[in-house]
Amino acid sequence: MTDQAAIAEQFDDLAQQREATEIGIWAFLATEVLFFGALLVCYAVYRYQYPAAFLAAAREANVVFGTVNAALLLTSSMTVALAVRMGRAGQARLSGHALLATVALGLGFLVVKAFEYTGDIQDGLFPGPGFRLAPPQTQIFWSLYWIMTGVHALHLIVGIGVLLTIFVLLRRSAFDPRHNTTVEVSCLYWHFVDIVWIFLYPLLYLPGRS
Amino acid sequence: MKALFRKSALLPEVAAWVGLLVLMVVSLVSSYVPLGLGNGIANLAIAGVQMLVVVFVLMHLKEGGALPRLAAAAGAFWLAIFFTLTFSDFLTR
Amino acid sequence: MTDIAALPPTRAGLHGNYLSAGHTVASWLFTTDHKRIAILYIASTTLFFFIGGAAATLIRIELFTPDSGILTADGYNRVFTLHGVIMVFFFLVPVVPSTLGNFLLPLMIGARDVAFPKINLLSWYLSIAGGALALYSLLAGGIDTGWTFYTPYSSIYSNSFVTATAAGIFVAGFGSIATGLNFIVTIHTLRARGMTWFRLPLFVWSLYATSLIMLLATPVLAMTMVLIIAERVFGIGVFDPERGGDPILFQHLFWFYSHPAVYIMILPGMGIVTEIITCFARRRVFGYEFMVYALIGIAVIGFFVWGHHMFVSGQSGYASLVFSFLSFLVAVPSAIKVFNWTATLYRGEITFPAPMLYALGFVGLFTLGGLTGLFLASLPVDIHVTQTYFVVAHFHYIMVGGMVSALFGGLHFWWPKITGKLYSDSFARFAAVLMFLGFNFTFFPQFILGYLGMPRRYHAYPPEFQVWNVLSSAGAVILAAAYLMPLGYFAWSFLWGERAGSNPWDATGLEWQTASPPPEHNFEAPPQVPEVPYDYHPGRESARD
Amino acid sequence: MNEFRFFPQAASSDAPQTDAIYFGLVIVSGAVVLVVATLIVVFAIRYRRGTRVGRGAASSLASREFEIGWTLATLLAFLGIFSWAAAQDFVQLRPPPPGALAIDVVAKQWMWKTQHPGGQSEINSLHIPAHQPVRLLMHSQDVIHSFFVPAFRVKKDIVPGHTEELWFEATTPGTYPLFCSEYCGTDHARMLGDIVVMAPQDYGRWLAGQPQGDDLAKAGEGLFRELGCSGCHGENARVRAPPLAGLFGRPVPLSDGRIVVADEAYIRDSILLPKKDIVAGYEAIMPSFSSRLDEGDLTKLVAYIRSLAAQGAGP
Repeated sequence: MTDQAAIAEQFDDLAQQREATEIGIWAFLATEVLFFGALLVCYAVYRYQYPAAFLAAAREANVVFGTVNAALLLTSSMTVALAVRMGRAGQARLSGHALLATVALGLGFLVVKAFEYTGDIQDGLFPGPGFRLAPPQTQIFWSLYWIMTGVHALHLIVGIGVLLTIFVLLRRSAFDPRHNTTVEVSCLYWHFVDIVWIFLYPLLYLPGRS
Repeated sequence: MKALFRKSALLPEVAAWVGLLVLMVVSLVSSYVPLGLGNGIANLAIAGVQMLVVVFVLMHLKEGGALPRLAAAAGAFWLAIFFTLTFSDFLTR
Repeated sequence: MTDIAALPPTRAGLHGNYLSAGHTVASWLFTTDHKRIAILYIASTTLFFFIGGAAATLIRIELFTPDSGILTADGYNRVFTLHGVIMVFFFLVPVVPSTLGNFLLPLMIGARDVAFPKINLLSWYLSIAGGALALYSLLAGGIDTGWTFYTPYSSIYSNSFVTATAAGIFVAGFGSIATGLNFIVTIHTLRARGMTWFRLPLFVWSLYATSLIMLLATPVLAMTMVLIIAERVFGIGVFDPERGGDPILFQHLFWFYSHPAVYIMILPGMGIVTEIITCFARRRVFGYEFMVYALIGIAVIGFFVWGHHMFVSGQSGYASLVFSFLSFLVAVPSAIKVFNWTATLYRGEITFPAPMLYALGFVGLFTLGGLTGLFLASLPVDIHVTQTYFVVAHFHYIMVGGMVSALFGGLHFWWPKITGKLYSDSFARFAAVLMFLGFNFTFFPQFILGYLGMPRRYHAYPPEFQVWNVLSSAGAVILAAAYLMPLGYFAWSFLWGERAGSNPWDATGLEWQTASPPPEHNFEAPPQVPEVPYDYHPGRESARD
Repeated sequence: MNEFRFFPQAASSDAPQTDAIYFGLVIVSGAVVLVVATLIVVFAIRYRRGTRVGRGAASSLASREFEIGWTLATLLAFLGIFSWAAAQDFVQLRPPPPGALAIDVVAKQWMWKTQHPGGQSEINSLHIPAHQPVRLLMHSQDVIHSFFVPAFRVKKDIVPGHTEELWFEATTPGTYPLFCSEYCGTDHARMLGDIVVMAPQDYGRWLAGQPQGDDLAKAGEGLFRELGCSGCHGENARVRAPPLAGLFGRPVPLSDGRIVVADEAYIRDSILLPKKDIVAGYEAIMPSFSSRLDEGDLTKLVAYIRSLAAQGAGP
């Protein structure tokens, strides 16, 4: 059996190993929910306390960049899901291409983000002495903006690294995508990063537009 | 190879993608319509639907076993505790 | 001493055990064997325990006199912060899951290893890296915020090394998350054939409950540390009152982790004690299922009560009422456990070697610690005693009287399994009794000090508090001596001790079915899972003698 | 040896109730500890190895009934204690009695400043009359401090950015220590004060003997003009801003639909963070004064606006 090599010694069979990895990643995602949850609680409390300041502050966020990025990430979620489906169907090459497309979309997101950050800083939207907006509570919004998008971007960078590694391994045929839960697990992580943005987008870019 | 490109095989992912983008546009457009508090509620409701689409269609949670669902539910439940009890303070000050 | 059977070692015990599997440094530092990782953790947590203990010694010496003594005000603030940070984040939280848990969990469920051995090693490195950062900040000049890091003091006003320490806690937190993740997956997927959920030893259940908290609470602490670092390094503060930030929100985030963290610290201790009491009472645990529900109940309800740390903080009075109510609820499962341990003794066939003494000491001290928790849960009393020595005494009764007693009990109970050697039971029993006495001597006076109104974190205090402080410091001397003793007889045992058989206590867990020390892959033959957990039969054994 | 105590002095109306609950808990806990310890000791002796006692299966004892029994008993006992303790807290949730003596407290690293309604101020001490409710309005200039008087069994954190209230009624004349009980930095342990409780007539005499500081409200009125507040809030102002006469203590409708009561905290917030609560029907044009005022000035301004409560009619 060629599968034998893919089974770590603590597991009896492939099914057990697969089950363990799946539970593992979902448990990890539950952890991540609480990790971002702390920021969401901060956001919710302050938005409840300072509704006007939050609307005024969010109006200054760059909605064009934010929307483009949302579209990029939503698309990448599709490509990464396709990578999983093709992998399961035994299409290693196609699966690899889908992964590459995902990585490209992720990099696109980061490029847009870099432009956006530069603009924000030039615009005086970094909290501190040179901050442009008037009521002090707008700084709270912008503090949360930088931390939330920053932590999200770090997650995305990790995701890009993971997918690239998997792509390289696939190219070397180090493993058969049909049996490799690593691909699926990494893709679940990518989806999670996308879900975070699904919530950051309406919280950071859309308030105060009407 | 051919089977892979049959419409039915790719449909769920592509359909989910189209749906997600449409929802995003709806959310964006709705935020320019003055609805007062309704804006935030609409935006978040749409985000919630988008999340469910990603979780159940793209992440294949509906095909997974009971444990992944339990883990996802645990994350949601504990986040709910966090919100509820924190707001039990801020809402009653 | 008849019960420590000095059986001749089997050949499997002599050859190819996990200790002899390699003698190079690399064979330790790059091991993925859960048993060796447990040994690495024992080394690192012991180091942290004695660093934290040294700080505690300085604190108690300083408090002999009402005036400033050997330490300056700033020096004292740094020392108690160091004590708290090291003991909570680098000793109490990781210690039992990562040492005894790591060693025993796979053995107890009949597995070859944990589910993700590499991640297991990674979590040790994370905890070491975090500890190194914390120790760096200590050497560089210390940190003076208290282990609670309350803003805006920690985020704006403190001139000490807050950032490095917070980063250390952040990193170590991920070590903790990795351990919890590993345990949950291992318990779900790697149980031996026949090891059903309701045949699991309660120590395994307690690790499961603990892991649940580690997974769901630690990330919030990690993010809270990120927020402090962001405020100090980049000035993007969300807790800055000048910008409308609310320091009370910080407390919500902090205690959302730190209250459940108390249960991370005590639940595994409860598990250990159950193993020990059943073994030496030779009885099945009373109410096994209720013990399981109580563990899970504590883990879940433990998340609902954090606001009782904030009754005087400016939190809404209505929220305080809710949190007070929930805090009384969480005491119910704890009480159930105490009653069950007591009932397990009934009609037993009890012997009293060192582990049993530690376990019984645990029950007593935990009961006292838990009951004083009721004082803190009831609003009017809490308003008076919070932030005083009453709180200090209460949590030391749980953390030190409870958890550390359980840890020592567990170390003594499984020492023959871990090392394959026996230790001197008389020395060990002496240390156990000394620890119990020294502990009460040290911390009971602090309850009285607290109700008298002595605030915590005072290096100098009004003279009317001196009598009780002197008593407490004197007790600490005894306690310190008792903590140092095991170092001596454990070292002696490891080097020259008599060989232990595979099952010196005649206990029922699967870990006793393999050699001592266990072979690299844990079991030579598949372990036999008994029909019921704790299949002891009092009376039958003595008939056999 | 120094003064030796088991138990703190009790000098406020809260103290007896707190002590009663405390003793109740001591008795309950003591009883539980006694029962558990006795059982453990008795079992340990009776069932030690080698004794000739019955060790048959205890399952005949119906362990399930036992478990449910003591679970319910504990639950009921705890709920009983909760209700008893919480009943007192409901009293504390009630607003202070209307006649309470309002005293301003400013905490900062590492001292206490207190100010009486007549403007007399003290440092690290506070004189109050016995048998009269005293209401403290507390602010912090830097970090969190906590106002703790063991003899009164009261404690309250003072969070920067918040107005914290605490009220109590002292009963026994004497001098009692005041501690800062929330860790606040280097000299936390030296942030002490004396609470001097005096018979009412002594307090009156003491107050009269103090150097008559500028009356708080009067000083506030001066500031009000100096800072240009009257330019907008004054009667003949060109700019349209909410009138302040008769404002204090009344409900104010806000632009986002909420209604708040104009108390000290609201007025402070309106001066420091004017964009936070916009009064319905007005433009958000007021600048923040947070950088131009210290705690002392704020206290004066608030006192002035409080003094306007009696003036003006209208809702």
